[in-house]
Amino acid sequence: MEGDLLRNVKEKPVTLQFPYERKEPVERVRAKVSWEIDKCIGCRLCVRVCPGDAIELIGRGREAEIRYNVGRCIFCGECVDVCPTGTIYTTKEFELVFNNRREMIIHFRRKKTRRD
Amino acid sequence: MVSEEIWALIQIFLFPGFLFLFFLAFFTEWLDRKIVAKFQNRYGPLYVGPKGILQPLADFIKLLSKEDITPSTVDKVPFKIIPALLLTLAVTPLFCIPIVGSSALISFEGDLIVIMFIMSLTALLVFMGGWASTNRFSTIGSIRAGLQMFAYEIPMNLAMIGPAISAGSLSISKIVEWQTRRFWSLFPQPLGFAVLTICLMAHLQRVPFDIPEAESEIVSGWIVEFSGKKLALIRLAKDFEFVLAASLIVSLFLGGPYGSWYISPITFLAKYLLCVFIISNLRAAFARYRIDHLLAGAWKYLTPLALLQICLIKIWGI
Amino acid sequence: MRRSEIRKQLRIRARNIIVQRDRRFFVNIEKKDLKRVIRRLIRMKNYTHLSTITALDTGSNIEVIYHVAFTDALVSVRVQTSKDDPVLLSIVDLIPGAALYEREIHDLFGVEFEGNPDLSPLLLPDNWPEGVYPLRKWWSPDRILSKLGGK
Amino acid sequence: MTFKIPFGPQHPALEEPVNFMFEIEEERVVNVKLRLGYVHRGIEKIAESRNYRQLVYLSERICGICSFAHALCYSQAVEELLGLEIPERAKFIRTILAEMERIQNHYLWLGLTAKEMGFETLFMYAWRDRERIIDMLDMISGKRVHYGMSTIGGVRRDITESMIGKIEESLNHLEARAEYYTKICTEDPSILKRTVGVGILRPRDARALCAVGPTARASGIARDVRTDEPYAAYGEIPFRVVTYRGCDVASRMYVRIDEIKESIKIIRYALKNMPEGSIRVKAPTRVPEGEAISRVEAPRGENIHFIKSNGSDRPERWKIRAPTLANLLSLCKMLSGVNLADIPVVIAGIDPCISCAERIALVDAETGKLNVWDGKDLWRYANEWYRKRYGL
Repeated sequence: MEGDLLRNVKEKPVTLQFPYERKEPVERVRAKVSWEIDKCIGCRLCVRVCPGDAIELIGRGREAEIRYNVGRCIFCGECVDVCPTGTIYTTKEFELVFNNRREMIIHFRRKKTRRD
Repeated sequence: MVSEEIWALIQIFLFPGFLFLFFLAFFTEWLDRKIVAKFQNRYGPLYVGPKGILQPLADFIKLLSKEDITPSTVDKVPFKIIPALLLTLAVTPLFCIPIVGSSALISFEGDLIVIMFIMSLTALLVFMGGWASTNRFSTIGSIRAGLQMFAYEIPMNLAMIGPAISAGSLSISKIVEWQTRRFWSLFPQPLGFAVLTICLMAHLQRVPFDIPEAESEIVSGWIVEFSGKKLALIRLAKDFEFVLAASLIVSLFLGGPYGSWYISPITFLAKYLLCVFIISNLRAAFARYRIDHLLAGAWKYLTPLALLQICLIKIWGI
Repeated sequence: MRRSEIRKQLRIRARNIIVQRDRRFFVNIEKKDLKRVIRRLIRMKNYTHLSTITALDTGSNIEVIYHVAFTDALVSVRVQTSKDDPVLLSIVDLIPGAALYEREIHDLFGVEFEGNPDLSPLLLPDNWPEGVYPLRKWWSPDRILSKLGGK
Repeated sequence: MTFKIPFGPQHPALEEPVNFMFEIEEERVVNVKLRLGYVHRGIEKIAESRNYRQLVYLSERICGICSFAHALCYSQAVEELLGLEIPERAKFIRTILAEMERIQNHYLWLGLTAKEMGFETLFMYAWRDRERIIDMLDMISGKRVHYGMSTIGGVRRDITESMIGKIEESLNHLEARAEYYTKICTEDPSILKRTVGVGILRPRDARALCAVGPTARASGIARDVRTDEPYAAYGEIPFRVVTYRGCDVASRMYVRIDEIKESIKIIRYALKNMPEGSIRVKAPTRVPEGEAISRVEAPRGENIHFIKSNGSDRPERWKIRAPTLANLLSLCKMLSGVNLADIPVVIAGIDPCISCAERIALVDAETGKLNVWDGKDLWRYANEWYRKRYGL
């Protein structure tokens, strides 16, 4: 044990000084989910398949609005696989800290078209 | 005449006295944590002060500000005074250690015996502290502290007597002077050095022998009920004991502040850091022993070795 | 391990042995010869251990299935007990390893195991009201909560 | 005089709440009484309001460390109910992931046992090496803990050519470290003193108390679901069941370290002969009526899942028995006669995963009218229980 102790004194520490040095996420990481709301057709498939009931769909068809609760989401990626039009994609942002529960609910609204 | 007293006061309170030792204690704790961290591929304290050097001081101040609970079922009087007593008993022997000149602040014939007595007194106080806080874990912790005292007390005292016999005097300053005239008593007495280091590890309750406060078995042993100021004092006392242990090794076996270059605290500090490195290295290299291992090991190996060392001194007539 | 081997060892009619697939056998027996069958099963050649005991609430009565694992198969012995007197013989003397499983089923289903030395609550808190067996179908969460003085 | 020491729900040596009540006479344990029930989450209660595909993610969360073993066990049970045949490549990927999870679990266990023994350095080294295998799992599945790889009908992510090189390289490093730990654990005096002859479980008791996994294999019983009932691709991969005869914590340590080396060989063999092809098959949501039992060799022992389906898309009954529940009796047997200082080491010996053993089978499935007993009710129920009990 002694030899290994001394050998380790030379090596650089393995731990990261977290707030200053960060480990960049892996290429396949599945973190926060987000929508390109324009492509969404309001088919409600993602709402039904989500194990954590994190997705809510308000309104119907084209001008549907998605209310996504990051707190309940378990980042499994089922909604990404099931979405027929590929509107849902996972980002690499996994440091999700919120001050209160209201901030956890993210709204995806379609930009107001010229009519209204 | 007046400057005489002022100079003595400065010596007691400032330089080789309390303030210097206070910061030396914190520096040692920081150094110990850094060395062990380096062995284990991690950083150790980093953020408080440059390279985390003020971390022990920050811990001390934090503990002082924390709430100081005295549980209702606790035996009030000893529970309150033991931390303070432990601190005084940890600091007083340090004044007999020569740091600057060849003679320490207080040096009289027989101060080695006083130090031995005070060190066994601290072990007794640890036992009483654990027993007074009538928590189940601390009772077991205090019993273990008492058992551990039986184990390391005799070999430690025998190992400390070794250099005194060869130097022919019971005062540490004279032992140091003798070593400067002849040679470090480490060379004729390597056994004594090894036994003393191991026993001091047991006295300091460091990892191979931190059985009285083994946190994975009995939460944190006899310190379970202490909190706030009392805990701060106990941890400070532990740091001072670390300083005492390392400086004892330096003055008894490595020739105190004398070195080939010149008399000054620098040589003392250099040897002192060597001892701190050795003790931290031991801490990182072993798992915790059980109380029966320590008792069996001490009586089967340490005491005979210490006795053998004493006989060797007599035979070789050093 | 084949079906005929089990039939010969346990001496019960072939009708009660169902072969689900090559390594799965289901054996239906009555309550009274549970001990006899388990004792025979343990003495068979490549018996390894009792995997677990499952309990099912099938409306009128409670089905208790003993999964006995062998090196080349898993035999599940199925016993029915009615709900009003759910008493079974404990097999702790044959297989000491069954103690925890019986305690758990006693907690959650209320099945009494005669002969089990220690049926104290394993999973439920100490002051769990008598007669509330959360795993029975009738005990929906609302009823459990109301029984506990919740809603 | 005998002490009654609660090794209670909150204790630095226990990562998860379980309560042992020890009777101690002069540092020797005389009697042990076990009490569970502190971390039960009503897995089946939540289960009855989710369909089969969503339950895969619930089965993963039964235990944080052997999560893939539970997911694999559940998926195989449902595939058996559906009579679904999954592609060869998916079987091989499942085997590789199961073995990677075993390596990660055993390194974690080695670190924890070292911490219980007070050997901080070995704890730091073991967990530093564990990072290498977690990086591999992270690379393949995108997640460090609950990989979300196994679903009904196959695997969700593929292992591409570029990954195989990196996996090979970290496997070689891990094998070298495993050799190092074998040398350390057989030579270091302080480890030997704390583990040899501690927590004895004789083969006769292990067989009577139905011990499973490394706990049984350390007492000389070659009991391994991968050979008794080869699932996934274990039929085609030759491997050796590691057994030691020492019956004490030291031999449990050697069993686990040798299993790491064995797992590395399995992964290398599987990576070499992994067939090409699809990795997933479309699975219907409705499961026909029937019963299925599936057994998997989790890192801690034999996992067994029993699913009864009633034709709807929700299980009628889902019974899970994790390896820790099977080993707890043997743990109580080992603990009697041990002295106080060794209790954490012996408890760590069977690698307890209390949250596995706690998956209370609460209520069966009914038509979906029952509301889920979510956090709010549990929280209120817990408060009432404490208020009643301690009369606050």
